[in-house]
Amino acid sequence: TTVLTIETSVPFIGHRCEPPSRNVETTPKEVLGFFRDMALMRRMEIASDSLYKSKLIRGFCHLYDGQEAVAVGMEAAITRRDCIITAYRDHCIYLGRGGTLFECFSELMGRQSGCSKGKGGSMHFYKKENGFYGGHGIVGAQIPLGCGLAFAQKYSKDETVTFAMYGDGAANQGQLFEALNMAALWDLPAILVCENNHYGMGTAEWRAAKSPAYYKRGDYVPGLKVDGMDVLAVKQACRFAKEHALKNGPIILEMDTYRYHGHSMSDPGSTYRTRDEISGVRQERDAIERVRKLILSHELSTEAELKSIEKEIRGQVDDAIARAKESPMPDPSELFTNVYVKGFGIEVAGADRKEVRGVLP
Amino acid sequence: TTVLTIETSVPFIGHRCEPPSRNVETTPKEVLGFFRDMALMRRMEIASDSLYKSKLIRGFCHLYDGQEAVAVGMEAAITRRDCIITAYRDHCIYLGRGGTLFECFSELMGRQSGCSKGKGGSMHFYKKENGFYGGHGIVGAQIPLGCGLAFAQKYSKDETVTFAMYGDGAANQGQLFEALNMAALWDLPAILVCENNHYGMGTAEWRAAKSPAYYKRGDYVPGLKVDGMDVLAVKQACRFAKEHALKNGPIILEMDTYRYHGHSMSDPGSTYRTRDEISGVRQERDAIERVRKLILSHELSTEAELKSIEKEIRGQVDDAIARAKESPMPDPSELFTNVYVKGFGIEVAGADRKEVRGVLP
Amino acid sequence: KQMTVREALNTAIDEEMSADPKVFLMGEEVGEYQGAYKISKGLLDKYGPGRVIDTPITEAGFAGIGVGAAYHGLKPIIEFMTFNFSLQAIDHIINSAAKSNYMSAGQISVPIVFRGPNGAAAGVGAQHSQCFAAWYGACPGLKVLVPYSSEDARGLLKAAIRDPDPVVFLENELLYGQSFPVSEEALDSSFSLPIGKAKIEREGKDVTIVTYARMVDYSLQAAEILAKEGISAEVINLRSIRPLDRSAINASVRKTSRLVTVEEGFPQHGVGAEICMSVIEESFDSLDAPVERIAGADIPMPYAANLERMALPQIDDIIRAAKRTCYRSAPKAAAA
Amino acid sequence: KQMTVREALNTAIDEEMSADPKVFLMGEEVGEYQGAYKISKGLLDKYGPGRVIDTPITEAGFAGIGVGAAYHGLKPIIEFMTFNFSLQAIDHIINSAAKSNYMSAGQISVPIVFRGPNGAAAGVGAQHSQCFAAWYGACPGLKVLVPYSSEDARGLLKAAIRDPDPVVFLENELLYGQSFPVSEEALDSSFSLPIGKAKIEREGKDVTIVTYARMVDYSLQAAEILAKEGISAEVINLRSIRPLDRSAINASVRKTSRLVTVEEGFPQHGVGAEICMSVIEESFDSLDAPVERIAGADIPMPYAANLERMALPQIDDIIRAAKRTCYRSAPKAAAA
Ligand SMILES: Cc1ncc(C[n+]2csc(CCOP(=O)(O)OP(=O)(O)O)c2C)c(N)n1
Ligand SMILES: Cc1ncc(C[n+]2csc(CCOP(=O)(O)OP(=O)(O)O)c2C)c(N)n1
Ligand SMILES: [Mg+2]
Ligand SMILES: [Mg+2]
Repeated sequence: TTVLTIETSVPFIGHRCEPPSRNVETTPKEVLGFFRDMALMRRMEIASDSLYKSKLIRGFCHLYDGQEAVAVGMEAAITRRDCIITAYRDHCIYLGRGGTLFECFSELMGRQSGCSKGKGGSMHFYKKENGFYGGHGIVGAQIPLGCGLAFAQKYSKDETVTFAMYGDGAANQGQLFEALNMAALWDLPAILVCENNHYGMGTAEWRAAKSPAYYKRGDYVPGLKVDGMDVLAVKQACRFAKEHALKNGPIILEMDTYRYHGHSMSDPGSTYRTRDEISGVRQERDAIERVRKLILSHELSTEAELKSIEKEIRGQVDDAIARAKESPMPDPSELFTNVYVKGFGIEVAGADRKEVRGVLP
Repeated sequence: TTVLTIETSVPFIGHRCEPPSRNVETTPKEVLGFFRDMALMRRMEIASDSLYKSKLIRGFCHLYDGQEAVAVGMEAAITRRDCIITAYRDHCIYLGRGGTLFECFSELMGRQSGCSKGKGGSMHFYKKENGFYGGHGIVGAQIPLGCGLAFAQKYSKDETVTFAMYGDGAANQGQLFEALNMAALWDLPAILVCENNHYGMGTAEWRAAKSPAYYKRGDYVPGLKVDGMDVLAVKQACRFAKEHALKNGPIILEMDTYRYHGHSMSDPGSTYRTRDEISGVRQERDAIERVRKLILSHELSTEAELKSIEKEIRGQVDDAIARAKESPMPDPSELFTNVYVKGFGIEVAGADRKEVRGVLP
Repeated sequence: KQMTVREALNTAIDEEMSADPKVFLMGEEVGEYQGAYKISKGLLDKYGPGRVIDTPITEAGFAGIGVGAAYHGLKPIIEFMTFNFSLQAIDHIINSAAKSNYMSAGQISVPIVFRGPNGAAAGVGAQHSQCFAAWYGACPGLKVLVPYSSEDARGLLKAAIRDPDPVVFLENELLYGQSFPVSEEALDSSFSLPIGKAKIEREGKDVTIVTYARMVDYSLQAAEILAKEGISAEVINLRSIRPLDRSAINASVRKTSRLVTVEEGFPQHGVGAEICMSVIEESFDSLDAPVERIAGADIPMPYAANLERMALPQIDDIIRAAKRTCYRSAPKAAAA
Repeated sequence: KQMTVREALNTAIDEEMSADPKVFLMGEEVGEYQGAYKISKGLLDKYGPGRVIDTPITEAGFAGIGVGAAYHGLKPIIEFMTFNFSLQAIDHIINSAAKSNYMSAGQISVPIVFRGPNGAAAGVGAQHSQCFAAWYGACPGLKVLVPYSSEDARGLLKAAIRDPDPVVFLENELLYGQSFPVSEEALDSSFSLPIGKAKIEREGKDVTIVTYARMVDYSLQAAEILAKEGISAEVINLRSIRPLDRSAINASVRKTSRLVTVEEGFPQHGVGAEICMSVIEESFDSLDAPVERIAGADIPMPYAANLERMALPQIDDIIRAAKRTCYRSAPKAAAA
């Protein structure tokens, strides 16, 4: 097959490491796949927005639209034996790891057919068989957890790595520095991926961090700053990081990215940033549009074909939603399953222990 | 009075700051005071060792001998409106802040006349009226607490600073990085004093830290490496740091020092380091011997006079111990005092609430 | 006059900040964002960034800074976006705040308030739904308050801010938007409620229901229905978990001879268990029926709406338990 | 054969590490220093630094790393130098370990053991003396074990390491050096004890004393003295706080009709309160006297020896409470 060499939007910036080349090798098939994957994620998140507004999704719901290139570029560089762990903004990571739209929407709507059988909700998606370890609601907690996955990989001599993803807000958490120190002491194959979308909830990065150069925040640990809106740059960086991590231990990747939606569904997302800023990013840096332009300028496909892919995607999403809506809520007996792997047949109580009791499996 | 200018043992090393001059101004009176203060601390700790061995002190007991120059040099640069907070190795900091031998030994032996009325114990000395805020048992916790004192000083426009002291082991704690980020964002007058005695319990610094250059660990925050066995260097560094902090916010001082005793009384202190290493430091870097030499070489006093000071100190220590031993244990009624400032007259229970009950004041 | 719990909290903070320059508010999104749940709306504008302080997402750090500031004599109000995140900072609440006055024999008092929403909201899953009333309530040195109504919220928060000791102030997200009538007295800026005193929300003679926070609402609704069936339930709103108003609880049980406890938190070692113990200790002979406990199910909170409902006490559960104490049973179809 | 609790713990870890290469030990000073309390003596030599891992003093970090490793299928034993320091890491124990299997509907199991000394030692003051049995015992998803004797220690720790769920294993520093007889069976490397089952340490018929950890020792001593005075006390060693062996407790109380609970931790929302509640729920009619609770005093732990003694349950307290349940009172001179 044809090999294309594409230059990244901007150069990588290295901290204590020699950055990889700006010229990224790819193929037409890969580029078209990127388009499809990112468009699917975008559509899924937009649809989730509607489902939330029609009250079919409850509680917290954090959408990923704008950041798709990170999830997709990362997958392109690694295998499913490598691990990924992230925070609550996890729908698209799940999809990238091979999750289905149906399981995703089912989970969002709290159905038995959801990827966590409706017990997890928006923030708690997992796909362990493909190396996706969630879906965590406590800001920063996934970073040591990710280093623990990397610890296990090294312990088991797997020659695989873990990508632990976190936001710019999370980047100030003390447990990051604790885990990083140990990862560095023990040469764990851990890649810390800071998705810098420039806001932690309503707080701009510079208001939360004295030094918002997150790729440097490992101090004695190498780092790389990456245009997170350029899927090829992400792929290149992740491949580089994986190699580095297997040889030398941890590295930080700062992905410069942007979320189009508010922080979660309760945040209009427009009080702490201007509409101009948002539309500026959409116009100049959007990850999908970048790939669309690349496809068209290299004549890998036509405008019409891309439109039809997008249409097909809309159909897939609509179909998955329809099926998910039809799916039943979890059976009440699920209330008491999975509290333990091994429940010793012990009785467990509901709100009124004299009425609702289960026996732990 | 005569002003002496003495050169520090080694140059300061700065991180993101221009280090102060090696030439430290002092006076004969100050130098003699240093000798007396450090010798008193040393003697007190040696006596505590004996009291522990004769079971008059219980539980944990962490001695400071070897590190006296840090406590004494720091006091020489600051006032009692500046605040100090430290960990559990706190006896000598307390003494430096104007605490008495009698209250110290009383506390160690759990007597009513102790500085915490016998309720705190070795790790929990305080002297709030002189700006000493303890005495904390949880490694690292005193660092945000110290930044909080600095916060209050700035909030109240006090033009004073806080010295938050911690060990090389504590230097890896996440809460340090959290607090430092906020201190830097808000320009708090906080001076983080890392007493690097090269071991956290039995763990050598390089086994606990990928980067044991603690003065640099603030990354974006300035730091200074100081010979913590040279009381004049400590004084110079603390003066410099105070000025810096009032103008620019936080700074880290790494004090290169050494503890002669084991970590606490249960640690012989000789399994993870060689006896040669210990005696080498004693011979070449001891803080008291350095000052003794300085005094003799500058003829500020005579060998005999210094001996008689030491003898006098021994007397003071023995006397304080004797008086402390005579002091009563806390009155049983103290069991329930100080749980709250304002107890609303509520009843509180002892182990058997039907028998021992107190009314909270 | 009606007032939401949100307004009640907002005005309480506002008035105390205006009364005492040592009071400040610190936490995530409390300033420019006006509070994740808008409790601090308007305060940044009024008091400026020196007293309404947005922090990075570093609970251990800013809770520790708050406690240190309190050591020095300031009166911090530390907001946790929810109390689930207080787990990051719990060492400072327990070891740095609660124990300092005792360890220092009174030298280091810690006039601080830790506040924020506690317990289950709706559909937020296992990591965002835990109730910490029993945990904090176990710790000497802390005071732990659990407001239900707007008057509770105003009166107890004002008391907490003025109190010289560390107070854990547990709010409930689902009550923020709820409106309650407030008296003239409660609107006065001098208003405050006594710490450690429960409130009899409804008098009754057949059974005592002891509860707190949002479950007061459910218990009152249950009492209403019970009344129609001829059972007169007394509903006690604890207001304070620590100190626990044992005398109010026991006085009521000595009157009614029957007790139901209602809480949202996990049952084991919960508030209900302590209330039961306190009644056994002091009024054993008065009890005519076993104490009945209604509590959160003994599982992590599920997301799905039907399971979530089963995991939390419902009005029916309270009614059923109350009837059991009166020896009128109404079994429910076994659900699991 | 006699064995100290220290040896029991050491051999249990040793045998499980040798049986399963996925088991590793991580914590502060567990390796070169041989453990702060020498529990891991010899293990570094035997298993090397890849499986006996010294960490920096960063509990949140290494507990999180341990949980992550367990997600991936390893079986970490995480040592806290004492459980007081688990407060730094408690979010990982609760939110990352206890809830994951449920939130993931069984995908992410967490076979991890958190262990270390818990509760009061001697003379270590308020920040180093807290008992966390009730806190951890409140949390679904965790199993919480509290060994007393060497057999307990061996059998329960081996069970904990083999268990597929997160276990909080609470040891007691003052018991480490204590020797107990151990059976042949308990010395076998296949030995383990069932999780969730209490042990009747001493049979009796007049009063049930339910307790755990070091207080089992005190309770047995109290029972001995009570026996001389004609009161036959049954002593139940809980062994497991979660699951709590409600049936063993209730069966005993139904026999004796009287109950004393003994724990070192703070009373409010404590283990004693839960035991009381569980008996009220299931055996109310069998109770002939109010349940008596002996617990740590409701104050931070004081350092001074005389105050410390008053702050902890003593044998006399247990005897007095047992006698009260038998309506033989022996009041103590009021001390405060
Ligand atoms: C420990 C903790 N504190 C606070 C929160 C509430 N919270 C959830 S997300 C969030 C902002 C995180 O921002 P960032 O890390 O930049 O990630 P992003 O949402 O931008 O992806 C906050 C404050 C939490 N979940 N956990
Ligand atoms: C959070 C926490 N973890 C562990 C301990 C146990 N501990 C007490 S002191 C200490 C070593 C600290 O070393 P360092 O910070 O270098 O201070 P030094 O003792 O050398 O003065 C440890 C591990 C503790 N007190 N707190
Ligand atoms: Mg962000
Ligand atoms: Mg040290």
